[in-house]
Amino acid sequence: MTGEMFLQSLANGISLGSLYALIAIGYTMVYGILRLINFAHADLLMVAAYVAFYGMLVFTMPWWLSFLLAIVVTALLGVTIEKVAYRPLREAPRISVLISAIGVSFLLENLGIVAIGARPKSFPRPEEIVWNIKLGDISFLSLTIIIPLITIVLLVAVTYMVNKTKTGIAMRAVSRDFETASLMAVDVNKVVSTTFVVGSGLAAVGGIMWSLQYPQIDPLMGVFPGLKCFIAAVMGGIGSIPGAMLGGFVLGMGEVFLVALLPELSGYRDAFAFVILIFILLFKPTGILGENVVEKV
Amino acid sequence: MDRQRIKSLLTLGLIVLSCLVLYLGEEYLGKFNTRVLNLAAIFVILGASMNLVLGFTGMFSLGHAGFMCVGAYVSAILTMSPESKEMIYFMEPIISPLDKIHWPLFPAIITAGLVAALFGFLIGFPALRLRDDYLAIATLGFGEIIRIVVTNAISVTNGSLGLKNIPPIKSLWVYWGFAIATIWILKQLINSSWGYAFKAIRDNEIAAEAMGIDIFKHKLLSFTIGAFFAGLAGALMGHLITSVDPTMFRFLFTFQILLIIVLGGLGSLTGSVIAGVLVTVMMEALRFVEQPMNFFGLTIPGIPGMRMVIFSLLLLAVILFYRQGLMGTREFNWDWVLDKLGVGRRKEKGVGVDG
Amino acid sequence: GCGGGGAEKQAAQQPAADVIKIGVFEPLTGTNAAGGEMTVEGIKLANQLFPEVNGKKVELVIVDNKSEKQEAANAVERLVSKDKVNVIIGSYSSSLSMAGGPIAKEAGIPVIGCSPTNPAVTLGNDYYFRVCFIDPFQGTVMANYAVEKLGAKTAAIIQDVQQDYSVGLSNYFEKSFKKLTNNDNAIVAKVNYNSGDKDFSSQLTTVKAKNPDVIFAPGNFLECGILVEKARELGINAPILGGDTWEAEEFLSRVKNTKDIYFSTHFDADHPVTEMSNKFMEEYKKAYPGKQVNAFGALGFDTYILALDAIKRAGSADPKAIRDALAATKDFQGATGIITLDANGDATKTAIIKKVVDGKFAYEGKVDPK
Amino acid sequence: MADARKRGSGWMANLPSDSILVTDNISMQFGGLKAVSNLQLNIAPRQIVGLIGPNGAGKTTAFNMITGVYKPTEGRVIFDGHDITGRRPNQITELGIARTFQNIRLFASMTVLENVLLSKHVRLRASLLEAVLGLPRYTRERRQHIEECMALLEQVQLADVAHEKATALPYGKQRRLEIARALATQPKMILLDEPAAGMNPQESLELMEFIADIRERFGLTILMIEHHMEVVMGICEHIVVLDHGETIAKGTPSEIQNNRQVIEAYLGAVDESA
Amino acid sequence: MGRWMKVLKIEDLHVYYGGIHALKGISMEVPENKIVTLVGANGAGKSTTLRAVSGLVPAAGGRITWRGEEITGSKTVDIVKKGITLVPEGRRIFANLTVLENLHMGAYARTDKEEIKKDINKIYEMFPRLREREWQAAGTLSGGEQQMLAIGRALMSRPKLLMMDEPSLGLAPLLVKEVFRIIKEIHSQGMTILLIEQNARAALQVADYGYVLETGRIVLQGPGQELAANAEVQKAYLGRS
Ligand SMILES: Nc1ncnc2c1ncn2[C@@H]1O[C@H](COP(=O)(O)OP(=O)(O)OP(=O)(O)O)[C@@H](O)[C@H]1O
Ligand SMILES: Nc1ncnc2c1ncn2[C@@H]1O[C@H](COP(=O)(O)OP(=O)(O)OP(=O)(O)O)[C@@H](O)[C@H]1O
Ligand SMILES: [Mg+2]
Ligand SMILES: [Mg+2]
Repeated sequence: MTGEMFLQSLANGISLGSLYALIAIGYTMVYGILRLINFAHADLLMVAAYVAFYGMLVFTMPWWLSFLLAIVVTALLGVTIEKVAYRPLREAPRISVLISAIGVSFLLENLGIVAIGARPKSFPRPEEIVWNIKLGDISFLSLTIIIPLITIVLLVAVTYMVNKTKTGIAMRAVSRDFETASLMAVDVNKVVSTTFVVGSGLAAVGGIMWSLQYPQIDPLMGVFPGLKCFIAAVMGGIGSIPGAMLGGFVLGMGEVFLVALLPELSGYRDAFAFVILIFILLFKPTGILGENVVEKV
Repeated sequence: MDRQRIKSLLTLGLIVLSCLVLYLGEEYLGKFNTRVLNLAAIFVILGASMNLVLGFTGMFSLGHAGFMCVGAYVSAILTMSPESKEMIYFMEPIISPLDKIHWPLFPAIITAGLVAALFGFLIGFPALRLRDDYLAIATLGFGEIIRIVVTNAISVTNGSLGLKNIPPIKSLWVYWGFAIATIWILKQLINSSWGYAFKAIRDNEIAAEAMGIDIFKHKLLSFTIGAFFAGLAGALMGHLITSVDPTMFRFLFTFQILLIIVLGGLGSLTGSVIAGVLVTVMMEALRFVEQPMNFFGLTIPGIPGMRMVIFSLLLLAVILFYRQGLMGTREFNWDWVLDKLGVGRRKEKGVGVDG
Repeated sequence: GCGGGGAEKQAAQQPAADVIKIGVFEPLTGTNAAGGEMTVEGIKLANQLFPEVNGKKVELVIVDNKSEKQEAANAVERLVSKDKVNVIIGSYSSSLSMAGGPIAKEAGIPVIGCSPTNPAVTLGNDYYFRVCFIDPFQGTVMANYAVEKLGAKTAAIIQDVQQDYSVGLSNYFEKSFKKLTNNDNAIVAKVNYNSGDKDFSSQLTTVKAKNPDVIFAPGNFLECGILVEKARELGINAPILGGDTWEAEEFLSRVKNTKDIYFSTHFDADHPVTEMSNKFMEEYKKAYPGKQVNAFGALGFDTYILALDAIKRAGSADPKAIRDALAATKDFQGATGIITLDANGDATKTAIIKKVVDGKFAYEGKVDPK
Repeated sequence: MADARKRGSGWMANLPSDSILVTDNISMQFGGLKAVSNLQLNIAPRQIVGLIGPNGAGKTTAFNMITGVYKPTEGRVIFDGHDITGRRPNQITELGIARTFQNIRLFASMTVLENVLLSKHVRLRASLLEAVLGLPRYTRERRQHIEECMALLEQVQLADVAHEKATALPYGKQRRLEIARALATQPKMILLDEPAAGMNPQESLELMEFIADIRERFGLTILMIEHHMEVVMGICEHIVVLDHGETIAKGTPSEIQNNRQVIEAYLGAVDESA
Repeated sequence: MGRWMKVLKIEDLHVYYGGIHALKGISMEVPENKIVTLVGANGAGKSTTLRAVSGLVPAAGGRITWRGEEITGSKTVDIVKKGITLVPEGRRIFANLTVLENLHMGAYARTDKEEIKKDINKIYEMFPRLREREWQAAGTLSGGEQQMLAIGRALMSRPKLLMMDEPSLGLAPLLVKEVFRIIKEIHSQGMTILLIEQNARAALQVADYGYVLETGRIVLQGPGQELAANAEVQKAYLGRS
């Protein structure tokens, strides 16, 4: 591998990895609080992308305004989903909630197909934020720098919120025991809603960044990043926010370098994601930074 | 007449009745309905076997589609005629000795199950050390890995081109025969000492281990049996559709099975049977919403995708209002029927020894 | 049962003599929904233009196969045994077509495929026909073009391993290219991706390092649009070649500022192969304003008019007669070219090579079948 | 218990051989915390031994090391002549140590009888195939196990609720069921973790009688953790006191009650209610 | 008990768990600044009564009033904010939070940062073991340590009525005494306490008033000392015949 190819791959890896990380943080956050694999998270990416798309093209809003609108709409949708589909199932077995999440996911995807059609649309790239950067023989999009920056800023913000603020501590308390949390005068519904606002907002940012990076959007566009980022979140230890970040980078870098080093194996790229995941889990059964919750006997 | 006797007679009656229904179905149902029912039988097998792993043993495993994939390919490759293989593998010829093998259907289907079970065993070995969501994602991963390997191993599986001309099976007898046998075996298993061990592991792993149960061995057993029946169902699916390719066995397929067992009730075989049939039939029955409709001369054009929208809404409604699924953990049994009918009973609640 | 009895009776009661039913099974939901949607647009357009044959009304029965094989099989079974259609059209994705094929064959109902290019679809099934050319032909055409017109000595292949279409095309391209260049090492790189992938940077980085004269990247317009765009971003300037699936608005919007993009396709508006090409173009723009004409729509259109033509030629709505008429199709004037169906039921027709120029698809040349 | 007869060679030779359970200086380290250090227990067959100490002293941790839930970071556990250090809990159970849990762990979906019956699973000789096919050997064995378990439930006075859901029982009965379930594994020794927790004094008294009774009836060795002094002092023949993982005293109940260190760390000044 | 101001009043309270009729018409009163205890066998409905007051289980019938204001059907959060705090059965500490964070959760409704700090220090003085474990995840504490934390956490809300469900469960004798000492101490600082204890003898000793529950009904009530001397009570709950 030449040095130039290595650098190019590095740039590729950073841009993919930080995107994975960004979306994985949202997953992990909701999981951390509700112990719920929020399948609808993937579809929130799609909703955000479409809102931003229509904002820019149909309502000819400036890009930043439609991005903002997308984040708000997605956050509201996320809260609504929680209210309608997850809240009534708080006492139910976890798997029922999971099925409910899958149901919401199916619903959003198929509503998308019915309402806007399955044909993909081309997502506009505002020139102010997306341009090509060339450094010698290496070339990459400005997004390769912007996305990691956004990811890190959000990571720090979310980590601070969860660990240092009162709401954050309440979130973690609620994650284990709704009833006792309510005995501490915590309004559980409000805390859960806040979690979904933040988680869905993160999904929206992820969806927009994803659409800028891969500017083609369709109703099923969330499925693929949804799975990959979930893998990333698990790899890092689901529930752990720095873990999600780490998982995203490991996965993104890993995928890029696998193909770069062993092009014959490029067809196995998705399998590879699972192979490293399984490999990591065998040594750390709760992911790289996952808390090792041993049940005290 | 004592109750045991009545129950045996009723069971016998039910068997005769099912045979009669199958016979009549075969004669009068028509091809389309038969096909849907055959598909339902496959989903019943899938649901029941996944329920064993997930509902009864409490292992959150999502690798079912992968095991189906193994089963479907094994049975297809074993039963396709050598001429067909030569024709289908036009990019890279199939490797020897698979090119000459030409087995009859029945042993091939069983072998498919066994090979899938072997995969289950090999995958379970490392994976079952994990728990909950971690187990789920790892098994899902193994399932996907199987599928991706099948996609890339062109000289064995023909890759993404898939296989066709798989010998067809059309008869209700075969599919429902396998389904009924599966249910019977799983019911026997679940009511046996082993079944209780599975449930104990689900309820409280630490206590089960303290009662002398080898957790790992039992989990592996349950997982392997689940894989066996998934393989069987995969093989049957191949013979129903007569062509297979890797895209059939995406992980989304596993979610469809998951949906069936949760709808039916985790930990209820009866529930899996009911939901398996219901979901399959409903998917077809719901098609009318995509056809153009005529309301008093007002024609509403068919909206593609509407069926899935309604399906998702129904699914959500069931989960939100019947959170335990249709059956909860209850099972169909004659005692219940007899109680309803007011036939007197002695106090003889059966445990383990099946009545 | 599933309440089928009633519906079946209804179907039987209908005055079958007055209408001819054409069944359509296409993926309208699930992973292949986009392709199915475009195809159905073409079919519906043709039905609006030609609503009658032999003095009878033609009724379309469109069913969704959800991009799943078992659903596709159910869908075809439903069309033949419940809706009692006279002829079937479908389906996008060879895999789905193969799930339906045997059922139609057994019921004796002919099927015409729009875009399933896998040779196995029609192999051994004398009731399956198609209006598209098959992978071997297209792959060979593009290899010829690369060597003869572009003067390529080396090539790289980027294929979607999950797509039979992509794998098949690549395979035939590779064979022809090696033969034409007389060099067993002419393919300097062959890398894979999976349907749904959106990140191709690592594959392209690998290809770039090998510096091939051309890149052959058959696959869905969805992935390929991003792939081509990314390639140019990475500074890969070699010509990139693809197949007929590229003729889509979405693809064009991605690559419109790039040069040296070539692909084989079925027709071109400026060089109409047939009268029908023009008509299709005009009508399509009228019916679907704002949408760009695409190959799938055109192929869907052609399957319908070919079906009608066969019914006319057969002089009856009897499926067997239609099948025989289809098998005898010769020099049929479709929107996508002049179609002759060979012994396998596959179309032999002229391929057109197009190129992206100034943000538009432009005619580059044509290749006649040998 | 210091009577060390030579048996074989190596380190095991130095251990007292009339003990059924020996923990040879076991320690357990959790990160920076040494929860148990150098615990030496030598328990003679049919003895009732109490393990007491302040909360967090490491009692439950000691149980967990003996029953294989944790592997001691140092030391060995010898049971009935077998070195069981680091074996899986189920293997240890098969060798004859059964236990109950500080926080009750019943099988929630099962009835009382099924809970007990489960302990017989490992004793089953019939194969899985025989069970699925319902062949005679399996049904015979199974029937026999049911009879044994019913007899056991009879003895622990739970027969009348045999077909109730285990978790629907009142607390006291659930505790007794946990003991019955442990007994069904046919143990030589049983470890009870706070069996009287959550019982009122009257119920504790009944429990004491029950424990003394099962010792006689099944010839058991009993090691128990308990904070109710009336129970501990009432039935234990020997008591070991832990504090901060260290063994601070060993002896008979009266010795322990008067041990200054124990009073300071655990009992508090003379308690009129004890 | 007429001369005291009754802060908590329960009248004819009924509670169902699905089909199980757990409380069958309970009426009782808790006067200000007093310790009231509930005694009864396992499953009598003691915990259910406290849970109903906290709004964790809905009352199917009857009224609960707090300082003359009806709180039946109010949300738990609002009840807690009024100053009624429950130390739940089985400790229920937040296993994934540190000891310190658990204490902060107790003060969730409070905003007086300085006072909170002081209160935390007070708790640490009461239970020095907690200070040692300040940064440990609460889930790995021993049973007794968790109980201390649960009591400490409840005190952090500065409740007006503290309801404790078996606070001495699983504690070492020294700590049991300690708990009762603390109960007396916080009582002497003016807190009203409603206490459930299996250790009926100790409970009745500290209590001003007691109620005896049997299968969802109150069968006996009276001043603590009086009940402790009652022969029936002695036979059934105190282990003396
Ligand atoms: N898995 C673990 N990880 C970390 N620390 C642990 C773990 N298990 C126990 N500990 C610690 O070890 C010490 C001893 O705990 P243990 O449960 O053995 O106490 P105990 O003597 O049973 O107390 P109690 O009477 O309160 O039940 C405690 O300080 C506890 O916090
Ligand atoms: N969540 C529940 N679901 C069903 N029944 C319940 C539930 N909680 C309690 N019960 C039942 O309600 C009755 C009263 O229970 P409660 O917990 O109030 O008793 P208690 O007096 O606190 O007993 P203990 O001393 O065991 O704590 C019991 O019969 C119990 O089985
Ligand atoms: Mg303990
Ligand atoms: Mg209670």
